[in-house]
Amino acid sequence: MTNSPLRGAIEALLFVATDPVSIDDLSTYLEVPKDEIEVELEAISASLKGDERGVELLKIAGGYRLYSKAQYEPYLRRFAEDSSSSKLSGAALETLAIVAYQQPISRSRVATIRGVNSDAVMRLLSVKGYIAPLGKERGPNSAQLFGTTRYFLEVMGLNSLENLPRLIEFAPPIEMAEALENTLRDEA
Amino acid sequence: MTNSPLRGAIEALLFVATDPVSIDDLSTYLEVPKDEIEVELEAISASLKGDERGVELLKIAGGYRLYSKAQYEPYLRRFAEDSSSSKLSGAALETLAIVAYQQPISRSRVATIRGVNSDAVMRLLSVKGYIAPLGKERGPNSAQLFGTTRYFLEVMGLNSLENLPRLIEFAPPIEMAEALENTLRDEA
Amino acid sequence: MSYTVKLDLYEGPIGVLLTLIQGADLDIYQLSITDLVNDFMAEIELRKRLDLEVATEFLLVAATLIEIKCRKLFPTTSLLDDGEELAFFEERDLLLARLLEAKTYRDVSSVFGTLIELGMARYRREVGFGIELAYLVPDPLSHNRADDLALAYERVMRATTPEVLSTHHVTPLPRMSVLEAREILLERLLATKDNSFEVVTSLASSKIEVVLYFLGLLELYKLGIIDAVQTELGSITIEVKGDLDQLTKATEE
Repeated sequence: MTNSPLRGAIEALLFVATDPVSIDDLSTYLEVPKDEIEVELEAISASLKGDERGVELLKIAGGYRLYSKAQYEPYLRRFAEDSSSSKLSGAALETLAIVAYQQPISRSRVATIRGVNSDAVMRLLSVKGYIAPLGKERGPNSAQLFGTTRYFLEVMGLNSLENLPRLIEFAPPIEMAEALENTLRDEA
Repeated sequence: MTNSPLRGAIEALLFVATDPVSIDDLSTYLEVPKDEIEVELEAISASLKGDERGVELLKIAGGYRLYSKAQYEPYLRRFAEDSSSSKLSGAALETLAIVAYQQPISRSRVATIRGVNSDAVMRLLSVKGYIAPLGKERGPNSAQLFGTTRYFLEVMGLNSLENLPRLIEFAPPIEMAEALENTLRDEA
Repeated sequence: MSYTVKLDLYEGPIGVLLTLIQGADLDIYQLSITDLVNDFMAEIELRKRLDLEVATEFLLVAATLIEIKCRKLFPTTSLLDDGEELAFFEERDLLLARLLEAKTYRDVSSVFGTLIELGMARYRREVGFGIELAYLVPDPLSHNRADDLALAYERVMRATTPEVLSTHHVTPLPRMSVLEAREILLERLLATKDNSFEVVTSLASSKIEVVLYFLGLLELYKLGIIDAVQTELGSITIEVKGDLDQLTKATEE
């Protein structure tokens, strides 16, 4: 990334990242030397100091992450308690769906299915009590396996996992549509 | 919220929101009159304009929401949580346009306009979340009626359906209409 | 994208051909619609696949050309009575309106494509309150229905496995031959003494494999390698006849 707004790129990247991002990673993704990244990170951090800014840049777990400032928590609480704003995000819902239908399942398998690192979302779902570790995979490099909790069933109003909507009801028309879509798609 | 940094609070709130937030809601959560909110929103929007910023504030689906700027997409792709970004075919886009402008509209009416059965494409658009059933037509043989979703507005970057491109500007030129008419007319 | 016409009379995009005919720059009497259609069919044969958009355009143009030619060759309106003529004009106006409407939506849809592309390039923060503020949110899941979960699952699975789904309109080739099925079957029959007819389905992982194993079983029966015995209204049992050497020889033939 030469002659282009590096600071903007870093901000954009930190904005969408779900986990702390290390300087090494930033350097790799943006193809810019680490020292340049560091300079920009400091500039961003400084620009966030003012009272008129609502987020701050924190160095956490070996990486950088944007957080909303703690001083605004009372307002965020009110916002959070409002039913319309406290839905699960699309990412969280997707991840929960994968765990629900494919349990027991490891973090890395979820990431493979979603195509993005899903550790932060998995942690969030754990904190909320929707999913929990079930035990380890067999074998030498055993990964922790996750499944949904009894609390998850309660919140969803389900008697058991067998009452999850049957996927077959959604699947066939979609495959058909997809197949047709591909047929219709111009590959020229 | 008196004597406190309103702008920071708004930024913090928009930062954690997973849906566009309306001025009404901001006014309620922050206990500040709407006009003050509006002033701050404009100030935030203006401060994000520079090239060194990676985020922008857009008025979408009746509310405000922060997005990473489109220009940084190449760097963000691997972080992005959106897994449903495959391109729509020409047929799908055409169908989507018809639903957008003619909603509420039934499947058969779409087919009449396009001149081909469009059920599979309609299903695909439903699954992608761009359109949704709105309810049934009145009358005995009531057909399901479809319309566009809030997600559609979000993806299109529109504040409301009124911001759709004006259809009249896309109507074929009068010469073409005349030429077609002449072609169809019996010239004997 | 558009189909290119290659005739003696005219060479170029088919849409332009229509414009030329309409503008009387080309003589419709000189144009052989049969040649036009034959060439198009040959082109499709060559491409091995039908692009629906190209085909639609071709059909529309070809149909319009046929209509123009028919009207030139058989002037008929004078034979219509007033009522029929009126009905004819009405039908024509409806067709005209529909063609123009469809064209309008097709043109505006290109703007949709651009907007969606831009929208997809802008990313939202999907973490929401995130882990550090998760305690603030009472119970986000309670606002979702079980169906939302199923839809989300379906969405993500489809997004990550497009290649698999795209081949659904093609009949998949069986991964093994009847011969292979026969050998697997024989191996299995020799390995276990007591064999029920269900072996045909128990070995198979798809419908097509059930058919293959069944055909394999029939061949083994035909070759005299196995026998099928059914007790009255009971299950069918498969018995292997002869010794192993013979059998291997038989299957190698």
